[in-house]
Amino acid sequence: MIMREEIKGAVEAILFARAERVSADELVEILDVPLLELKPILREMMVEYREANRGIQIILEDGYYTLCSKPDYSDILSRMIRPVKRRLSSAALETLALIAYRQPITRAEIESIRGVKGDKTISGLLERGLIEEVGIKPVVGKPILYGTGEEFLRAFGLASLQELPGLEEE
Amino acid sequence: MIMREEIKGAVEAILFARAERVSADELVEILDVPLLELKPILREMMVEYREANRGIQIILEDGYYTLCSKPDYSDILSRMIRPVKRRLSSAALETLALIAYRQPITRAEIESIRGVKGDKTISGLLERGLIEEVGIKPVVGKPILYGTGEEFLRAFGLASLQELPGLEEE
Amino acid sequence: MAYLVDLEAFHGPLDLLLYLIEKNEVELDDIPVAVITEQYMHYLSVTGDYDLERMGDFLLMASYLLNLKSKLLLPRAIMSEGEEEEDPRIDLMQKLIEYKKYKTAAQWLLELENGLLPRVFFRQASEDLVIEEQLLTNSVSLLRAYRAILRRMPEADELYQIPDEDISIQEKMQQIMLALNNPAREIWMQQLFEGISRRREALALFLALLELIRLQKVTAIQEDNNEDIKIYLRVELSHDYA
Repeated sequence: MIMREEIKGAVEAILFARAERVSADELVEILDVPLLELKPILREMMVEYREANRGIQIILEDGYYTLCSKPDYSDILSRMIRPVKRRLSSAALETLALIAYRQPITRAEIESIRGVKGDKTISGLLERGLIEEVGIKPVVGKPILYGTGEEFLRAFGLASLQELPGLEEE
Repeated sequence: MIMREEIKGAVEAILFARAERVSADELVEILDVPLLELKPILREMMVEYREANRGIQIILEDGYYTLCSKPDYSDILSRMIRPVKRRLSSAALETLALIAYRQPITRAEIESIRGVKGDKTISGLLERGLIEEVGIKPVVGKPILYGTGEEFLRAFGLASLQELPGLEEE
Repeated sequence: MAYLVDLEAFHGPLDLLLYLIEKNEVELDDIPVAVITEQYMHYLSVTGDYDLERMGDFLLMASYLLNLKSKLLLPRAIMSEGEEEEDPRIDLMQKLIEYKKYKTAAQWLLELENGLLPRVFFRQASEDLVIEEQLLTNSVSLLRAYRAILRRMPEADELYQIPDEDISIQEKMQQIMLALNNPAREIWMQQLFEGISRRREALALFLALLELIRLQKVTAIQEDNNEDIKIYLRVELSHDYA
């Protein structure tokens, strides 16, 4: 029988090694520990990570657990992480912002708010996994609906979509 | 002045996010803490990671620090690397079938036979290693020729291309 | 020039308008389309940057502004209930406010990306832990997919067995001329196509016939709607065809 502390160690090892989100079900399967037993352990771990000597945390989003750095260290880390990725153009950022806040949204809606054509920008964002096709709008023409993709939270260092700064309405 | 516990958190965050070895000098530079002060903190951390509830550890090699999972969990981690089962879409299967039986073949030829555009399908198959670029067709436009890739035989459990089922109708 | 605007830095008419308004350089009633256009022409002549796509973007922007101006100049239509049509400036103002919201949000994203706002970092998945992908398929389903394609495209096999060079329209023209080398100097069109089973060959023959008609070497005459078409030789056979 695996001990409680060992389960914690195992969970940390799994989340670290996977480097991607892992569902509770998958943890149950890998660890062979019932969900009812695992859930409180995960909660306990999330609290323990709050201590000052820890630089990482577990975030829970949509039933998936992910290990990431604490926001307290964002300036230190952004200094360190070399910008290897291509910069996003301001057109891309604007389009992405629209999709992030208004998802699901069609290309026509994006274009009407931005006042310019955006096919190229959208396909660029799709290619990078920052957005994805999330459905079809049930109107004439059956336009594709876009939403943020898996890469979005990673690229902008957000623990969840709820962390997007609020848009104050004037 | 940054506190001892905060330094620990920062080191953990750095080693986590970097995902590769970091030298002591680099840590000194990033954290702006003298090496003499940093060394004992790192030693202390390495001891702390030995606790049962930790799944990761810091290893020191050649003056470089790396964060990695503990060997204690290697069997659990290997359980995690189980194959993810995925189905090929019918478009992908058709395209792959064409390439397998007609190789080498250009994209235009595939599209003309299937009667639909196939850029996405082809790039998906390329990404998975099921097909690869095998040459250039010496005609106007110099189109790329595709053939089956290394992954193809493995995925379909074939010892060689000769083992592809014959085309004669039953 | 009154307005020195770096046109390249702007992304669309709303972006440009927002900038001009915020700098208090223009009023919505008086958008300097001519000046902006002049500056753009100047920019083009100096840089020689004739990027068609960007020029298209500029045209779109200029026409948007012109449309707005014209709406402001024209007396507003009186609706049936006696209400006035909505002031286009109100619509534009709303658009600008909406656009500005997302421009700000885009700035946040940029700051998040660069760590200027508190953010978290994720670990790059290490290469040695690739999740293996197992395809739920087998070679039989592959064959089935291929057969399905073949059934849909009966011509497909043939298409690839005949090299393009095989059928030359020039040759087909010669063939038609030879077929007309009979005492009557005429032939039913259907006769020309006898024995041709391949679609590409039939097409080549037809194109050859059209070319001969264009060159006025032959004439095609259909006496009646239900009659077959007859091809007549118009020129004397040259030694090329004999």
